[in-house]
Amino acid sequence: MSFFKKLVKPFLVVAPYVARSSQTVKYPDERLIFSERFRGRHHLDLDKCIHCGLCARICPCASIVLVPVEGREGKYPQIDYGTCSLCGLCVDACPRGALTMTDFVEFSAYKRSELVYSPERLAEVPDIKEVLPMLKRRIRPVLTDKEMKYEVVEEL
Amino acid sequence: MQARSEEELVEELKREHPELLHDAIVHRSKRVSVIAKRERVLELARILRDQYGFTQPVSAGAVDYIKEGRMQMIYYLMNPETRFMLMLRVDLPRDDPRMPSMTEIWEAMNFHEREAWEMFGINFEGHPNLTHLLLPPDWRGGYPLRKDFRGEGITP
Amino acid sequence: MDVVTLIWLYILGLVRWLLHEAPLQVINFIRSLPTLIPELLKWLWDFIWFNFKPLAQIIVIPGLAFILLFAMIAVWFERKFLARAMLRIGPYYCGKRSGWLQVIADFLKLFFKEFVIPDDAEKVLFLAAPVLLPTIPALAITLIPFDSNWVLFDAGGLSLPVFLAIAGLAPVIPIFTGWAANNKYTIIGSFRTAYLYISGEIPLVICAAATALLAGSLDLVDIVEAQKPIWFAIPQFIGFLIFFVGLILEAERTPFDVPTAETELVMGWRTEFSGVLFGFTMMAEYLSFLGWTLLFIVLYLGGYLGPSLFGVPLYDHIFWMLLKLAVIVVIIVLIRTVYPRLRLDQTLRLGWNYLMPLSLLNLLMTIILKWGLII
Amino acid sequence: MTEPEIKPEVMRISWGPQHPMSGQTRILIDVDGEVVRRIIADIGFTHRGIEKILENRTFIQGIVPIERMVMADTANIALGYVQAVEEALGIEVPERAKWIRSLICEMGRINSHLYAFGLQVECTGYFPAVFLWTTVDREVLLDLFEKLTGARWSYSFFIPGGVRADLPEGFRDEVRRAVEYLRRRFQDYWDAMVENPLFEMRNRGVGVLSREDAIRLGATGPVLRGSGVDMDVRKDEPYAAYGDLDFKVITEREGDCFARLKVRFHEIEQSLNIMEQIADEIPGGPVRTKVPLFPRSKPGVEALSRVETARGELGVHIFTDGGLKPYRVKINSPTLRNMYVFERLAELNRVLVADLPVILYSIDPWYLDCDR
Repeated sequence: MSFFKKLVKPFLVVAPYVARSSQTVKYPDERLIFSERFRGRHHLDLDKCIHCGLCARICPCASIVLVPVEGREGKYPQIDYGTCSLCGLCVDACPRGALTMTDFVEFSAYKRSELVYSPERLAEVPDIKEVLPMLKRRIRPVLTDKEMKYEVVEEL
Repeated sequence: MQARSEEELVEELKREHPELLHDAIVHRSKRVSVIAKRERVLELARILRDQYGFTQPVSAGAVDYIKEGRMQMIYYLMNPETRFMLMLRVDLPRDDPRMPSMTEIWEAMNFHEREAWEMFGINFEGHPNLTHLLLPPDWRGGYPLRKDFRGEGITP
Repeated sequence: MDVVTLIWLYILGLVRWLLHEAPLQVINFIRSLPTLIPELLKWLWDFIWFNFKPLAQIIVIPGLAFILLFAMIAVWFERKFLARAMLRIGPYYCGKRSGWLQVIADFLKLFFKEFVIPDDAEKVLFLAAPVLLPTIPALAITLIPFDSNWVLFDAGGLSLPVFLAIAGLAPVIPIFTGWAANNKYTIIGSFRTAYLYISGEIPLVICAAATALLAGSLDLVDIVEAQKPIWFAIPQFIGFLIFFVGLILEAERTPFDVPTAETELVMGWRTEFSGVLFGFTMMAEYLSFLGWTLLFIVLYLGGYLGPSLFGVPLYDHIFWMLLKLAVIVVIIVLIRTVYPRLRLDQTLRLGWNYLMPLSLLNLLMTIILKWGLII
Repeated sequence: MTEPEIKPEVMRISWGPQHPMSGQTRILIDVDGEVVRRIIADIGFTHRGIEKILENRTFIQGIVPIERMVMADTANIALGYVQAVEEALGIEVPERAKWIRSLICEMGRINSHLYAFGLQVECTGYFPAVFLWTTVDREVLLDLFEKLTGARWSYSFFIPGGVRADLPEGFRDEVRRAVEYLRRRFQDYWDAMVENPLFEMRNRGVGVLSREDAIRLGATGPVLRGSGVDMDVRKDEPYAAYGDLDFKVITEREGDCFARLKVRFHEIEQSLNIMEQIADEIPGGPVRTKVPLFPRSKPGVEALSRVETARGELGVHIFTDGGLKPYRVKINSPTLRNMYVFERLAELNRVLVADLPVILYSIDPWYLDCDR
């Protein structure tokens, strides 16, 4: 009878899954909080930058170009997110730590030229509500013993 | 007769078949390389497979030394019992890179030789179907991995 | 009087009529309108009131509304249930977070999408298939008794063989569509349909014959009435199991959906259908599933008979039929989440080596059960 | 690839890149009814010329393109390249960095094997429960990667000379909890999938590869170990911290699709044990030695590094000419070897049309790795 016992066993294993809560994050309504090392959109600190261009030379995808910024002398990095692969080598290469990475990943734009972020745009980091107007809450994954639960961290 | 250590294997090869190979070197533990003469490479390969137990073909590829005017075809072989890796190298002049195909001895070299043919232009005599492996069938001219490749032959 | 003069006279007469009588008749018609409309309405109301029951049968229960509604609910339920088994949500945004509008959106999209006919396909056969496909199971469903007097098409005491005959037609269409669509995948898919139906159909017919034997009549209503003391699932347990496996095989549900195996044959014989053609074939798949499930309920689970609680038979009503249908659909969808798909040769081996002899054994046992050991 | 001529009695089907289960490659099959007479793998659809790209990238820049070769298992691929660079440039790696490298490689192996499960289950017919479970369980590992390296898939975390950052505090017991969670999850996988009689019927005795054929045709990874050959680079030439980690090399004898699946299954258990060992006994010390951003190489040096990725043994052979960029990088990709084995399987045993995706995904091909 082991064949029939085996035949029935998958039923007993899969059936309880139907009762479990779903593991999906309902993105526009809720958004995950990533770890603090997360490599998202860059943030450029214009004061710390000493225009050495190391970030432009180390970038494997050649997506960093030094451009002048009016009101300040010297050239600052302009990042083209169309080709950038978010590897973070530029953050390591920067001697003064002017380039850091935030946890924004919303890069969608209508034209490729909009993906080229100028140094001024890199300098200020928009608030999450501007980027995601219909955002309701921020959640963080917590691993319980049976499944991956999402606990609400911050209600917007 | 399975040689115990790399040095014995190299000594034995040099003693037994000096006329088949130019040189035999030990790189590090379990890694030996043999530089064979182009005309007699088939015999050496047969000996290596039958007597020395190098029956597992790992891979094959070529290197283009443009300054010295030669190309080197490397066959990576593995002995499943002693776990030795042997690199069978054949030097070919750059002007007529011709070489007997190894597919009768190690059948799996079929793909790698086709790739070496389309990337370097090395002509393997006796290969069952020497056609393009990675490049599109209507690829016209130009061997991409040669050092003097300037991008011609890209289909419009 | 040759033809030309005849035509000429006819035209003259026509012109004279137009000039003289036509305006008169139009005026009379307009003058009589105020009395005509209420009379028309009254006739319509009498028509509906008098034969309300057949109209309800045609349109609602075994008719069009039930078929479409079942197809939609089954699709929605299956997607939600599978999603839950996969720890996700399933259709979510359409229809207030429950996704019930999603199915309607899909059907509308399919019906309004432009369909493509492969250039050297047999146009007539290719377009005929999606029309014929839903008609056969729909035709078969009309024979199912939903209540003691709720049978749409009275086949005069032979409803079981008529049902099996109509349902037996079903495999013919995929075979010629496979050839008509002029695509290598569809040809393989259609051959697979042919193998599958032959191996699946015969055990079902034998088991159905066994139940008819036990009930003593070939009419589905009598079979259901004969199940009043006890449902046929218990005396004929082997037949019950065979018919259940055969049902999944006929309706091409997951362990046996070999002809339309997406992973190997793209969509089997349905590969070339797109747009409304695909919509019809998908609906046809759910209809044949509905048809065979209803027959399974009628033959083995006592059709519209309510369960007899402590010997007191509950009032038999359509509700029991639909309840049993829901339970069976849930079980079959659960089977879909749990089992992979069998290969063609394994399915045929199951059909010929296991289902066939078992169904013959089942027939033998019914004969013994029915007439004792006369022979 | 020009198609070989078609014999009259067979029908040639192009199992093209536009097929729901074929991935980014085209497989031409000569079908006689339901039996597949001949398989011709027409690879090359995702050929990006990574070997040419690497010749124009400096040593540190080369890490990012080579990771794109196998996105499911970027850790092992990057490790192969970085070790070759360290050998060519003569760079030392501190002990703690080796242990962190082994930890990430094992997590990447589990991640890749889970992905392989999902595909192998998916191609035996729409068997949705298990495929989406693997996606959910990979989430656990991806969160660990995100905490440690900052990225979920392409970490580019290995640098010639060590790793880019140390373990965040509290990471080690998170690894222990994840290992606990995954061990319980695999009990469910075993019941729902491997013990499933229908799944076994579809996989047992299908695509059998004998031991001699596996060696002769140059199979590698779980395909080779599924046929009974216990070749594993982590044991033959221990690299990173595998020298002082104890784990078993899993082999099965039958060599059919079911054996390959079980090999991957038990390999995950071994990887989980390794992760636990590393979480308990990782030594202290620096994580990275001082290496200039644009290291210069010595002329005429060559270095071959062999790494056991989830799909098999990867060899990266770097030749240097004293410049800032490697002169030539030869990549011995595991999937190219397995694709040749897949092509010869049609002659070794009886393959039906329905078996084709099952065999193809028991080899766990990654076409980008095979096309380079």
